[in-house]
Amino acid sequence: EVPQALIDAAKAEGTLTTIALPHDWCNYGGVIEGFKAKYGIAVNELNPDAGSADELEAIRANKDNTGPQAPDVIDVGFSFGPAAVKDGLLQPYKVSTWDEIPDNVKDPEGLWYGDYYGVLSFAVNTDIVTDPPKDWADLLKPEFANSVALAGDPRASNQAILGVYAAGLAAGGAAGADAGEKGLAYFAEMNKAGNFVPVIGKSGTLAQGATPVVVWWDYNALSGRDALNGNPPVEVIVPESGVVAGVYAQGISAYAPHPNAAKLWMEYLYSDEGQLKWLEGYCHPIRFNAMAKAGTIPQELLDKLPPAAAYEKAVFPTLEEQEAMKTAITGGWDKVVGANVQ
Amino acid sequence: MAFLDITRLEKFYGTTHVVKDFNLAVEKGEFISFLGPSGCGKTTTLRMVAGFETPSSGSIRIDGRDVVNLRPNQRNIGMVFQAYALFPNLTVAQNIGFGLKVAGRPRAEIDERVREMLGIIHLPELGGRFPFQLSGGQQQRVALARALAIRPKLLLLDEPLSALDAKIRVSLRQEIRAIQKKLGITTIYVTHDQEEALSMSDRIVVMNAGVAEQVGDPFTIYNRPATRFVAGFVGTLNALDAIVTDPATGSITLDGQPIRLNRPIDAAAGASIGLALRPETLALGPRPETDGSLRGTVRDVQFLGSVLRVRVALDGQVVALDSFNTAALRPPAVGDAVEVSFATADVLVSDG
Amino acid sequence: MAFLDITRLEKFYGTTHVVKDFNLAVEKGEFISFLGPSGCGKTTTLRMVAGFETPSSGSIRIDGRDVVNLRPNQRNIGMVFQAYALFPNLTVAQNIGFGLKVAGRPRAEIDERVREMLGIIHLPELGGRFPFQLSGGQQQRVALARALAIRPKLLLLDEPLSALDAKIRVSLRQEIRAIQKKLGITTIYVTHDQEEALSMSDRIVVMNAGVAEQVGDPFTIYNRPATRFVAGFVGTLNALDAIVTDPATGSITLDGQPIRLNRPIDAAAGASIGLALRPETLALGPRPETDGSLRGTVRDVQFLGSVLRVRVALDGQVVALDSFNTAALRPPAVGDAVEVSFATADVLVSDG
Amino acid sequence: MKPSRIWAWLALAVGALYFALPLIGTIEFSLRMRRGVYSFDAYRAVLSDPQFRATFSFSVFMALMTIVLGVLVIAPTAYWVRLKLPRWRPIVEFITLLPLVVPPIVLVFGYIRLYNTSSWLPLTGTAGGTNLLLLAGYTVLALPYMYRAVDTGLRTIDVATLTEAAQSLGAGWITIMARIILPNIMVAILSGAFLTFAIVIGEFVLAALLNRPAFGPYLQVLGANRAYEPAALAVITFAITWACMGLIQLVTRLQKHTQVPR
Amino acid sequence: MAAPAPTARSWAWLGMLPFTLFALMFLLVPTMFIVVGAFRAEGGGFTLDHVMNLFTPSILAAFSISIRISLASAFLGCVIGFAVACSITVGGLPGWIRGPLLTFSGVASNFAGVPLAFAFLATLGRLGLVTVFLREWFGINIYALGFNLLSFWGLTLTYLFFQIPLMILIVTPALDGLRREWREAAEVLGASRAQYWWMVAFPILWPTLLGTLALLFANAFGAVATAYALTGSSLSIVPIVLFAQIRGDVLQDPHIGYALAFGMIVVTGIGNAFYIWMRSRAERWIK
Ligand SMILES: Nc1ncnc2c1ncn2[C@@H]1O[C@H](COP(=O)(O)OP(=O)(O)OP(=O)(O)O)[C@@H](O)[C@H]1O
Ligand SMILES: Nc1ncnc2c1ncn2[C@@H]1O[C@H](COP(=O)(O)OP(=O)(O)OP(=O)(O)O)[C@@H](O)[C@H]1O
Ligand SMILES: NCCCCNCCCN
Ligand SMILES: [Mg+2]
Ligand SMILES: [Mg+2]
Repeated sequence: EVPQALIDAAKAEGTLTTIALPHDWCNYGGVIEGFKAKYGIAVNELNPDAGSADELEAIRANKDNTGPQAPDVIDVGFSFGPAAVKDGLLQPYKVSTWDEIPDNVKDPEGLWYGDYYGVLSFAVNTDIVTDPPKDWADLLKPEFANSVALAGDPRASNQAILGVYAAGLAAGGAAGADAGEKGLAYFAEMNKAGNFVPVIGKSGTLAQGATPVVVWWDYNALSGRDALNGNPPVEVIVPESGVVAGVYAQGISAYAPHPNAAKLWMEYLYSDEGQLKWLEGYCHPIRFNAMAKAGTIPQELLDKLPPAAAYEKAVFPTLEEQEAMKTAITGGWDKVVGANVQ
Repeated sequence: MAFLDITRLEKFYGTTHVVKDFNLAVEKGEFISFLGPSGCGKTTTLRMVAGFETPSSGSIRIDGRDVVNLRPNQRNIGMVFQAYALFPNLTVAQNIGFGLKVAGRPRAEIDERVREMLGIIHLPELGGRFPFQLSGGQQQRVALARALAIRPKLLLLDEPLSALDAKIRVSLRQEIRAIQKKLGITTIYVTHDQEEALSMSDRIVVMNAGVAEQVGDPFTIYNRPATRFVAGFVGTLNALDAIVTDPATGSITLDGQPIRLNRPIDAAAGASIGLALRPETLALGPRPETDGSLRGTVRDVQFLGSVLRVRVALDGQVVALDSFNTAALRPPAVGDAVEVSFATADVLVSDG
Repeated sequence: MAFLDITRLEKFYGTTHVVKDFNLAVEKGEFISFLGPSGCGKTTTLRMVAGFETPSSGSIRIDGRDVVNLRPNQRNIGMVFQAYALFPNLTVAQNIGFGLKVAGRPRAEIDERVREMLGIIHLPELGGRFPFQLSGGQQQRVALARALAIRPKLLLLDEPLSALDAKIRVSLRQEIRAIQKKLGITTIYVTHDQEEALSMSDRIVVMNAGVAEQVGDPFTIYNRPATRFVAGFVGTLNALDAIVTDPATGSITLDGQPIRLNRPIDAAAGASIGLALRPETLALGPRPETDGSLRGTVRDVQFLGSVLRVRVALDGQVVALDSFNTAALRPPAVGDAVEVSFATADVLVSDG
Repeated sequence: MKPSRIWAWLALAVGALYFALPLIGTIEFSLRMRRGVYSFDAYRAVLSDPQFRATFSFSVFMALMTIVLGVLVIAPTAYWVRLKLPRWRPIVEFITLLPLVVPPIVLVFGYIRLYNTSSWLPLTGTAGGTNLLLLAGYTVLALPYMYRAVDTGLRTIDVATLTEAAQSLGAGWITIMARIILPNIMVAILSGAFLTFAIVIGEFVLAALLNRPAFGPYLQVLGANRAYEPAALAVITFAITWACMGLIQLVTRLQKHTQVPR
Repeated sequence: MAAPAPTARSWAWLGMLPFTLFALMFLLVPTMFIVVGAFRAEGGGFTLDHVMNLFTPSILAAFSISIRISLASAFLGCVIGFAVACSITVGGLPGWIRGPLLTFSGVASNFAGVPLAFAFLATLGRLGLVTVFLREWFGINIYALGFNLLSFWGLTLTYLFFQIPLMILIVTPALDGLRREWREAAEVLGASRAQYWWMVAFPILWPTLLGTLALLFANAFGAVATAYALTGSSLSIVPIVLFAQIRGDVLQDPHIGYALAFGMIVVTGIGNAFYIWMRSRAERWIK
C-alpha cells in the first residue's frame, strides 16, 4: 500500500538522517535495522543523546545545510510538535494509516503526529527494596529513605516533569496547574523525609544502589530490566493512581535533505511492522488500540507488557494541561528541591 | 667607505638617554673595543648594531648598506652574549653547529667545524654535554665558539671573557685575535677590562654615560687621553693638585715640595693646577734617569703579583707607585720615610 | 681551633670527582681566596660550605660546630652568587633589605642599612628599580650589597666582581676588604683573577682539578709556588728548557746560550732541566744590577697599558718580558735584535 | 630536606587516595555484571564490539591532529605575544577562556550555520570538510588548556635572549620556533597535549552533531541504557587514554636538557 | 631632549594574523551568530527582554551558586594542585613519579560528566564503597555527620577531581622555572623555606597562579556534564538552567538560553578582567 513511486524516490535519495534515537529507547535499534533491511536505505544517526529542544535547534541550524548534519525526521516530546509548527520547522505528510491515529494526538495538517506512549512506572531494585511500593503514597514511607529518583531533571526532561505531575494527580490534583502544584508539594515532602535522591536515575544507579527506585517510562524500565538480566532483579510497577501516559510526536523537517526517505520512514513507522517493533521495546504504538481490535498484535508481545488494567487508568494530558503544569513545576522546582542544597 | 659606519646614533629607554650622538667608522678587518664603566651603554650600542634594539635615531651601515631596517638574522653577524644565551635544549656540539645547520651546510662540514671550534676553546671532550652541565666559564667559551663557527662578517662580543680565569682569558684573547686576523672578521668587542682592550684592539672607543669620549689606538688612549675621564678610567692615575710658582719654568709646589717641570705652564703664578701621574712612572728612591722627586711616608703596600703598589702619603695627598716585584727585594714597610722619583716629562698637567 | 674548618672534603657528581681531599682551616676574620681555572671546583666547594651541596664525605665545622647537617639558613652565611641570583620580583632596595626583613628588623633600620649599602656600591639612585632594569654590572653590585647587608659571620663570594670594570673592581675590592676588616667577617672569595686574589687575601687557596694545590699568603704563592701548576697559573711565567753543563756552579745552556746561576743544581751534567722566569724580572738591554743575559729577536710587542710585554725569540724558545710603559719611550720594533737581562737569583729551577 | 620529603610523600598519599577511590569504585562496579561473582563480562561485551576499535582509532587520530594544529596555532601566538605584543595578552587570554563557557552546542550550531552546504565555505558538504570542521572545533575546545600550558612554559625560559642568539646565528622565525622555543617548552607542550588528547577522546557534542564516527558518541550510544558496560567503558577509556599519553611522552623524550638537579 | 619617535613602522601585529583568523572563524563569529539570539525579538528586531529575564531571582540565584561553586573548586584546586605540583618538582619526590603523575593528570583533568559522577556516587554515595566501608567497619555514618555528595561541597569535591589535575599540569612548568639560585640566595640570607616561598617564589609565580585560577574558575563555571549527571535535579546552577532552556525536552526558549550563555561570557569576562588587573599589579617586575 506504500506507493512504489515513494519507495523509488526514497531509494534514489539513498539515505535517511535521524536524530535523538537511542537504540535502547523503544527498540529504536530494531526499528532502524528493520527499515534498513526492508528498503535498503542507509540510516545516518545523529546525536542519540539529544533532547527535544536540541532536535528543533538542529533543524533551525541546518536550514541551509544539506550535509549529513541535517536531520530529516524528529521524534520529540508531545508539546514540541506545536512549538515546531509555530516556527515553521516541519513539513506535512499524512501516512497511509493516518486515520487510525487518534485525532487528539495529531496535527490536522499532518505536520506532526503522536507515535508511541508509555506510562510512568516505578523501576525497583528488589535486592535493596524487598517490599516494592505499590503507589505514589508508599514512596513517602520511611523505608524508602534515600531511595527514589526521577529519570531526569524536571526543568529539562519531559519524563521527569510528567513524573511530578503524576504524583500530583495521585495526590488528588486536578488536571493542569493544580496537579503540578500538588506534585511539587509531594516532592517537597518526599525531599523533607529524605527519601528523594536528587540524582538522575538510570540503569547504572539503579543497579549500583544509589537510586533503588526510579520513576521511569515503563518501556525504559522494562528494557532496562531486560538488559540487567536479573542482576540485580528489577520489578516494574505501574502505580495504582496517578497513571500518566506520555506521548511523543513524529515529524519531518521542513528542510529535510531527503524528504522522500523521510516520508518512507514515516510509512514504515506507522505500518504494522513498525508499530510492532516499537511494541517489542515495550512502547505502546499510537495505533495500539486499532491493532488490538484488528487482532494484529501477537499474543506473546502482549504477555510481556504490564497488565492491561494499568493502562485503562492512564491519563493523557492535553497540550493545554501540559502547558499549565509545566509552568507551575519548572517555576517552583528550585524552591522545593534546590533548597536542600547548601 | 668604512665597513661599519655608525652615524649620529641615539637611544632612549623611555626618557633615559642611554646612547648619545654616537659616531664610529670601522674599517674592514678592524678590531674595535668598546671600553667603559658598567651601565655606560656598551651593550645597548652593540645590540643596535646587531639589530636587537631599534635606534631612536641615527644610521648604521654595514658594507655600505643601511641595516637599520634589516632583521638581525639578515645581517650576517656573529654575537656572543654577556649572559651566554646557550640553547639549553641543544648539546654543546649542537649549539656550536647551530648557525651552520640553519644555513644548510652539509653534515660533514658542520662536524668538522664543531670539532675545530671545540679544540680552539679547549673543550674537545665536552661536545655531548648540555649547557646545564657546564661551569660558567665553560659556557662562555661555548658561546664564543658558537658565534665564531659561522665565520661572520661582523663579530660582536659582549664581555666574552669576563667569567674566565686570567690564564684562559689571556690565551683566549690571543686565540680570538688570531682567528679574527686570519679570517679578517671585523670585530667589536665590549669589555670593561682595560688590559684586554689595550692588548687586543686596533682601536678603542672609551665610553662614558652614553657618550664616546675618545676613539683611538691603545697607545694614544693610554698615553694621550683626551679627557679627564679617559685618563682616569684607562689605567691607574694619580691625580694631584699643585700650586704654580713660576709658569715660565714650570715651577710648582706639591704639598709644599717644589718641582720644576722645565716647560712653560699655561697658568698664572699662584694658580692651582691638576697633575696626573701614572703609578708606573714613579719609582722608590732616587734613580739616575729621573729629574723629579717627592718625599713622604709609606701609607700602605699592595701586592698585585708582578707588581707592588706602594701608596705614599705626602702632606695630605697620596701618590701610588708601582714597581715590579722581585723575590729578592722585600717591599718597604708601612710608615717608612721614602723618596719617590719620576721623570718630569711624564707629568701631565691639566687645568685646576 | 679555626673558625672554619674543612677536613677531607670530597664531592662526586655521579662518577665525576670534582672536589678531592680538600682541607682548610680559616681563622676568624681571615680573608681567603679560592683561585683556580674554570671548572676546577671552586664554586662547588663554596656551595658545600654554604650548605647547598651535600659533601660526599668529609666535615665542615663553623665555629666548632659541624654544619654538614645544618640547613643553609641556619649557618648565618652571606653569599654572592656567580649569576647574581637577584630576586626578580623585588626592587633593588627590597633585594638588599631582604635578609634584614626576614630577620624581622625594624623598618627604619632596614631603610638605613639599604641606603648605606646603595652608597657603598655607588648606586644610590637605583633603589626603586627592578633587576631587569639594571645592567649586568649593576646587578652584581646589588647582589654584593644584599649579602653584606646582613653582616654575616661568614661571607662567601663567588666571583662577585667579574662583571665589573677595572675601575669599580679596584674600588669595590678595597671597599669589600675595608668592610670585611671593620666587621671582622671571615670571608671566602672565589675568583679567577690572580691580581684580585693576590691584592685582597690574607691567604690564597690555589685549586686545580678539584685539588687544593697550595695554601699560603699571596707573597709566598707568587714567589714560592709549590707546584708547577701554581707557578704557571698565578702570574705569567716563562717556562724554559735548559741543559745542565756544570751542576756545581749552576752552569747551563739555554738554546745554546750559556748562563751561570752561581748555585749548585740538583741534576747531572747533560741533563735537561726546567727554568721558570717571571716576565717582570726580565729587562731589555743590560742593567747594572743584573747578572744574566740572553740575546734574541723581538717576536711581538703587546701594549697592556702600564706594562709593555715584549716577546723575544731565542733559538726556538720564546721569553716574554714586561717593562713599564712610559710615554717618552717608544717600544722596540718586531724583528729588532735585543739583549734580555735578568738577575740569576730570580731564576727558578725545576726538574726537567 | 628530610621533613619536606615526608610532607611530599604525605601529600602524595592523600592525593592518591582521593583519586584512586572513585576509580576503584567504578572498577568494582564494572566487575559485578555477573550476579554474585566478579567477572570481566562487561569488558568482554565492550571489547567485542568492532565499532569500539573503529571509533576509538578515529578519535585517537583526530586527537593527534588536534594536538598538531593546536601547537601550530597557539605556540607561535603565545610566543609572539610574549616577545613583541605584550599589550595583546589580555585580549588573547580572554579569547582563550571563552571555549570553557560557550556551550559546545552553541559552537556547533554556529559552525553549521556558517559552513553549511549553501554557505561561502561549504565544509559540511563532504566528510573531509566536516573532519576539518571537527578538527577546528576540537582545537577551539583545547584552546584554554593549550594556551595556558604553553604560556607558562614560555614564562620559564628567557624567550628574548634565546631568540636573539638564534637570530644572530642566522635563524629565521620558523627555525627559532621549531629548534629553540618548542624544544625548550616541551614539558609545557606535553601538558597541553595531554589535555587536548583527553578532551578529544571524550568529546561528544561536536562529533555527534557534525555526525562523525567518533568515540564520544559511541560511548553514548552504548552506554545510554546499560548499567555495567558504561562503567567498564569508563575504565577502559581511562586506561587507554593514560597509556596513549604515556606513549606520547615516550615519543617526546627530548628532555634530557631539563633534568637540572633541584 | 625631544622624545624619541620610533623610526621603523612596526609590523609585529602581522604575527597575530593566524590566531586571529582562526579565533574569528571558529570561535568568535560562530558564537556571535548564535548569541546574538539573546538580543533578537520574536519578530526579528532588537530586544533586551531576554537579557532582562536574567535578572529574575531564580536565575540570579543560579548565577550566584555557580560562581560560588566555581570559586570554591577553583581555589581549592589551585591550592591542592599547587601542593602536589610542588611535591613532584621541588619537594624531593623521586623523579619517576613525575611522568606517570603528569599523564594521569592529563586523563583525570578531563574525566568528567557521567563517568565521573557515577564514580563518585559509587564511592561516596549513600551506598558507595567508602560510605559503606566506613559504616560497616568503623561504624561511621558520614551522611549522619552531615556529609552529602549532592550538595555544594559534594559538587565541589567532585569538581576537584578534574580541577586539581588541571592545576598540576599547568603549574608544573612554572615551578620548573623557579631558579635554584633564588631559593639558595634566600636561604643564605636567613630566610626559612616559608619565607622564601612567601617573599620570593609566590610573588614570582603569582601571575601564573592567578591565570590558572581564572582558567579553573571558567572550567568549573562551564562544566555542565558533571554537574548535570551528578546532581541533575538538585543544584540550580547556570549551565544546567541553560541546558534546560536550549537542550531540554520541556522548556524551550532558546533566546533565554542564549541570554544565559551571554551572561556566562560576561561573568567570565569580568573574572578575566579582574585577573588581568591583579596580574598587572603583580607583574611590574617583568620586562
Ligand atoms: N630596559 C631598560 N629600561 C631602562 N633602562 C635600561 C634598560 N636597559 C638598560 N638600561 C640602562 O641603560 C644603561 C646602559 O645599559 P647597558 O646594558 O648598555 O650598559 P653596559 O655598558 O653594557 O654595562 P655593563 O658593563 O654593566 O654590562 C644602564 O644605565 C641601564 O641601567
Ligand atoms: N651537575 C653537575 N653534573 C656534573 N658535573 C658538574 C655539575 N656541576 C658542575 N659540574 C662539573 O664540576 C666541575 C666543577 O664545577 P664548578 O662550578 O665548581 O667550577 P668552578 O671552579 O666554579 O668554575 P668557574 O670558574 O667556571 O665557575 C666542573 O668541571 C663542572 O663541569
Ligand atoms: N527521541 C526520543 C525523545 C528524546 C529523548 N531523549 C532522551 C535522551 C536521553 N538522555
Ligand atoms: Mg653590558
Ligand atoms: Mg664557579
